[in-house]
Amino acid sequence: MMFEILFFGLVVLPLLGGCLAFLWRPLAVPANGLVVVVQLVCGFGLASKVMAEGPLTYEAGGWDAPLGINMYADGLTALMLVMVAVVAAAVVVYADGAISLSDQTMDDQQLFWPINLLLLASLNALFLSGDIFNLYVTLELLTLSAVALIGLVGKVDALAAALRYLLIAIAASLLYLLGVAILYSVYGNVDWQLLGGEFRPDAPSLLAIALILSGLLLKTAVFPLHFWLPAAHASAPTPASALLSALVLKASFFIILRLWFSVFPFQDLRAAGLLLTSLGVAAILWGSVQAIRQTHLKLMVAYSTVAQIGYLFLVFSLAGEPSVAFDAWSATALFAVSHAFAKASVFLAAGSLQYATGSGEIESLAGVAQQQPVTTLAFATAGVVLIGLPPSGAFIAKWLLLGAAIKAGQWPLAAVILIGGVLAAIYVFRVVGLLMLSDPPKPTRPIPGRMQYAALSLAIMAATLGVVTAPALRLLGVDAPFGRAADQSLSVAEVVKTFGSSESSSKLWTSSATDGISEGVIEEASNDELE
Amino acid sequence: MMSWSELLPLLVVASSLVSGGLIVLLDEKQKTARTILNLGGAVLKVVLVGFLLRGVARGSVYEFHFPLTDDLEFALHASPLSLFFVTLSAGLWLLTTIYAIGYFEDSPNLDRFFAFFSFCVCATTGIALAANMLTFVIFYEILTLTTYPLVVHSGTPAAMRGGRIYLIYTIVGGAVVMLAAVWLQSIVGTYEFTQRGIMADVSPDRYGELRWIFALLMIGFGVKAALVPLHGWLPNAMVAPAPVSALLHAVAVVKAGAFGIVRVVYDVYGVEFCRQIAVTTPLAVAASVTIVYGSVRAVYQDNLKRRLAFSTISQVSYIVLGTAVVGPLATTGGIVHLVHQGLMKITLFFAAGNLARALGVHKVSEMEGVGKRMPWTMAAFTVGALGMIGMPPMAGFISKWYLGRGALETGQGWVVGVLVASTILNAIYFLPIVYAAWFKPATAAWAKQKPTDASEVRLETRWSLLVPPVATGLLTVLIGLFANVPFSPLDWTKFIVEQEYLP
Amino acid sequence: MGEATFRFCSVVVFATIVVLIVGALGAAILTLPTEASGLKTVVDGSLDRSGAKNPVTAVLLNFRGYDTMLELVVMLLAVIGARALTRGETYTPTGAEADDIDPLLHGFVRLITPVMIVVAGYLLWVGGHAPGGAFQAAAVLAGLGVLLQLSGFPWFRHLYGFAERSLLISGVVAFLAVGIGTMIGPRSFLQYPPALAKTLILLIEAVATVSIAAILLTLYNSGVLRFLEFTRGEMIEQKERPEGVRVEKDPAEPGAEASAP
Amino acid sequence: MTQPILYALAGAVMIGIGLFGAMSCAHVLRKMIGLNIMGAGTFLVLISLARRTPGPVPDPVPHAMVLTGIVVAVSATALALALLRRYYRETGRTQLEPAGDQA
Amino acid sequence: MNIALWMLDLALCGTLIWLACRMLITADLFKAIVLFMVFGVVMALAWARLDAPDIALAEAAIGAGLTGALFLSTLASLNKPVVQESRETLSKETGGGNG
Repeated sequence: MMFEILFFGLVVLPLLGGCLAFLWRPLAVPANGLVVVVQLVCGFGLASKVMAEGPLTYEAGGWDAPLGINMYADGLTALMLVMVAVVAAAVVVYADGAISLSDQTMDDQQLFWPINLLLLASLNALFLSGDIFNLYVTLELLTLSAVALIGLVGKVDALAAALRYLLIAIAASLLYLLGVAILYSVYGNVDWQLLGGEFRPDAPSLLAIALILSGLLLKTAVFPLHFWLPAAHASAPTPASALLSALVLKASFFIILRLWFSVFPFQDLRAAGLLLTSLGVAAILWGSVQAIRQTHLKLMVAYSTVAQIGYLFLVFSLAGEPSVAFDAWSATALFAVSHAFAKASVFLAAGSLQYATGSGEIESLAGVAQQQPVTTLAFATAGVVLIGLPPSGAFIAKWLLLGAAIKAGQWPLAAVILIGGVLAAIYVFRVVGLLMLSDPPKPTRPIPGRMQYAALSLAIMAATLGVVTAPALRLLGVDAPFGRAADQSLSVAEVVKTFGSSESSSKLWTSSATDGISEGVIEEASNDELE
Repeated sequence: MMSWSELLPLLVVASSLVSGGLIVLLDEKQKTARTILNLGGAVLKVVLVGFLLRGVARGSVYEFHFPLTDDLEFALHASPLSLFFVTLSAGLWLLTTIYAIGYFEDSPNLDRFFAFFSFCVCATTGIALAANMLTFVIFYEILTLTTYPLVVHSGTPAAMRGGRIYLIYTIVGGAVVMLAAVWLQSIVGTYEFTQRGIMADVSPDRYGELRWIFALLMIGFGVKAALVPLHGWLPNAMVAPAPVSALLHAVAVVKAGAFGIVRVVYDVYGVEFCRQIAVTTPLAVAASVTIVYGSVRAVYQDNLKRRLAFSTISQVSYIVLGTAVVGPLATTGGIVHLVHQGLMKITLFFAAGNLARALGVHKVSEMEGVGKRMPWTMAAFTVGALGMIGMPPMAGFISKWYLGRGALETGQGWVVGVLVASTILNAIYFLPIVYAAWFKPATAAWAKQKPTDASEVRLETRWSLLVPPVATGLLTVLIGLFANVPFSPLDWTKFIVEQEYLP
Repeated sequence: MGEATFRFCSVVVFATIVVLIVGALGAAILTLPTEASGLKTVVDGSLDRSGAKNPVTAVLLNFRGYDTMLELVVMLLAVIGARALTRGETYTPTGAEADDIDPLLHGFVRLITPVMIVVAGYLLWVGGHAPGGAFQAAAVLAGLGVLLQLSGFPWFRHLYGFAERSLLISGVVAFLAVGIGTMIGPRSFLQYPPALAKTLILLIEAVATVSIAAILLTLYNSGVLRFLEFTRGEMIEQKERPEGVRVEKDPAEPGAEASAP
Repeated sequence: MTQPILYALAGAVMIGIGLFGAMSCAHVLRKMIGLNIMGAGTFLVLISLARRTPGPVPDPVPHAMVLTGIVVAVSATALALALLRRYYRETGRTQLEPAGDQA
Repeated sequence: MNIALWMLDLALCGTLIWLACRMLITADLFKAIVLFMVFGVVMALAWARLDAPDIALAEAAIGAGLTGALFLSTLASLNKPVVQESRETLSKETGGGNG
């Protein structure tokens, strides 16, 4: 079956490549290149397959859950895997340039390559995993590789940040594991789909939810648990910063999203959802203000991550309103992808600018635009996406979130969404304005082309993501936890024509439909598409 | 495959996008290539718009739809109103491009400038052709972003400050518009701009919300349209070079705001419905205040461009006023002023730019006797100024005439008072300039030194700087004189207004 | 707010958090049913097809073998990370050490080495049907390695570079190889054919044992650093060469790389 | 109150102690000790709850999980200690400062 | 189940908790680490009491043995004096901290 090949390309090959890259240095760069390409193919392959055939499952070890470990891929998983593949491709190209700038003879920077591959493997494994204990292992794998990447620099602040991050992450993983232990001792299995089937909101289960959430929130660095993030992401080597902000945070958030809506009885947890959302709101405001106050470029970008993560948490109170649940949920996933592209690009551009000017301070960027037009353009474009301006995916996502907030009557959220955008505009254009100053055109170090264009291409992809939202949302609709307004049997264009005016009523219809029904709909829908 | 009727509107928008993209790829030194791309893009756009005009006049429909989500779609549609605006921006862009090429010559960062210049026009045409609010907002925001690099082009701290102020105003304005648009959609569902609005089947108990949304939309668009008290950015944006000012004031930004207001009143709410929920009078008052305030402030400006800026603030509100004074005649006056004000104001800015560039004249007080040194420029300036005052047979007269009649027709005599007042003020801040320029002896510094550039001896300045103002000045007179020939702005406006009012 | 006050407040906060967690945990535990068999029955049901009589081994290497493989990757990552961090702290055996080994210790080591190897082998083999297995065996081997190092056997110290790295990755590679083999099978990843299950498990465990032992030993070694061998010169040289993949200049050291070439 | 429950409660207490140590101790080495205690407590809870089987033989799956967990814990500890050593070598410190961002 | 085993279980749990506390309280890190290794051994007993011999073995070998050894060697290296150059970097660390 085809899933085998995808699993091979997404998990087995990166692991193998990582081992070989560690074993024999000449293999390092080729292995990375190969894996990145294969990842792209497999990522999009999986997406198309899921879109065509609905959710896929795969028994690693050939034993079905609960005994064995199930792999599971639905629309959300596929989208996340595509996100990983694209960002990773750009980062690898950039890293090749970045490493070429520094002394080749030292092996510790060459160690970036194997660690990078293992990180990618753990990301893919995490997104594919259908087993909450396996998720624990992949989370640990992810943490250790992230820490190793930060530590690579050997700079003092990087070491301190990495150490702090590792300590936090270990504690977080243990909290998560404790939650898993309780769930296992209650339900006797660790497959999240089985758990979702039989979940009861009794005392132990609720405690397990609390523990799992607190662990994952620590790793996702949502306010006020973000204190470890800025130093870690800012002091890491630039490619690592990009990977951490763009992908690693999304991994733990993905688990929250998955468990919350597919396992936990979120309709009974309105209060908790409200709490999560208010944390998100606080993160947006606090992170943005901090970002505006920073004087160091990469720290500013890191705080912007703190802020942007906040948007991902608005869904937890919005989804309480069935009529807007799917919009909010899919907008959140879309926002995650858009942020991944944009933030990776911003970090890469920031790293290039730091190298070019030889200083990480924002003031030192005055007038760099003349010497570094491409990098400046990349930074500005990606920054615009962070603000959430069109035609980026973030814009559509914000539009959907805003609509959901208004329809759900949650006006404070609507306000925060807009204010966050304005604050982002302030900290982004503070830098862009400096870059475009005409005086004095000071000399900068040349940046290798592949570094410049890796950042730029990511930025452009982020900026034009809005164009492909229709297929992305259709992909997300595959086995989504919520029914979808217009099901896939109609082409979206037709949907706009037919359901367009009366979409609210059609929403109500599907919100009453159970997953089973909507899944059935999807099945036949996909058949229609095949024909 | 896409049919021609789908493709054409897309091409009109994309043409300048493509030329801009290509310019980005150019090297700073490839001057000729850049010039060719600029003019080529501009001319191509004019030609495409020509096709569009002919087609629409023959009654064929041009639409482009691209779904973004289940109930959001990116849609372009060539309605008479949008064509009105498209034609204006396409035509004036061509002239402004010629002017800008001559204006900048060999100054640095021209790739960046002309690229964003093109993107800016792309956004403007997008705004004009947008068929629904989402599309409109998309291009509205893009316009904000693409004009920023133009405003800060010189890169001086002053320019940066102006740019920052501009950005904060417009970003906040954009956010307000977005909020209103989404809110509106949550009430009426997915919709397209349609004549006489889409509010037919909205239950009366939501009228309250609709009023709020209307207010938000007016605030959001009012920022770009520089309605008092949201005008703060416009005088500060004067630091931008003359072609940019021309673009901001006549073609793109301010017009986009005004056009947005027109769109909302006529094609979203419907003018009748607006009167029904009683939102027109407040708008009319706001517009009147802006007209008078802008004129008063203009009187006290010695810096020529700042004076023009405040005059813009007041003049653009004529459009809003015409919209708010419900009635076919007033509407005609308002919409036609979209074009008239554009022509007259761009003439004035071209002239001001020439003065600054050739003689270093920036202040009104330095303009004494300048008419003898630069007769052509000053002739154009004079025409523009007189037009602004509303002196027949200039274009401005037509606008004010229809506005006044419209006001009387609907029994809102106070509007006429506003018009008269502003006309007097216009005369106060324009006529002295004209008089001094022609009839006073030259005293300022420029009078001492002799012209150096060969072209400035033959002509008063190089032709590329001379042709645009003369052309626009000429047009100002012509459309005033021949207001009633077919396809004149007035004629076209009447065509639009008929569809809006007659059952 | 003074340092002391801050410290006190934080301690109070931590204490409350902890008490809450422990209390809730205790309460939850007490509400759990006192009898639950989890997946025991399921495991017993398919134990005979797993190729291992010891249920733990069956779960570890067959039912949830994928987890175990990832776990080996975790160890490998720890080693690579430690390797990256202990840069420059090369573990150079000096001839002197090799000489001044305490003869008694020397003899003891000679005596104990074969015994420990045998023990390790036994643990590995017995894992199939009784308590024991790769990890335990590997731990014993690693202990032996530590012992050998302490007793300064020069020949052991020379195990570096390619050979060592291949030892480190061998466990993961063995897992992957078997997995790929079964995929070509064509079966699912790490889905052993029942007939071969026992053999494959033993094979993986054998390789894993050596690999894990090497990993544990390296982890231990990355701890035993000779700081005093770290001369001034090396330190200066350390500071000056560009570090890691970083492309930016350390903001805290002004002027060092600021000037462009 | 059965034997497994007793051990589970002990595990809960150990988790608390370890977490408290990890949060309140300044010296990184002691933080790590705390985290290891916390881990041991977690494993103890898992295993003791797995002992609630009727027969003499406990549920093997948690045992496998805990074996995995132990190895993961060792790996993480090793990496953390390596970081600590390098950090100490660069700064001569054994604590994470400033107190503003406590780990 | 008979009382003696109960006593044993209670004793084991008590010892574990006591050791855990001592580890975090004792001023002397070396002592703390030794206690940690003892703790590992006691844990092994507890595992045995819970019919988890595999884990008992692993804990004794890895948990107590290796982790303890790692702690000890780290402590040893932390007690070694740092070369002068790197002491100067002490000021650096605050520089990179988050604002």
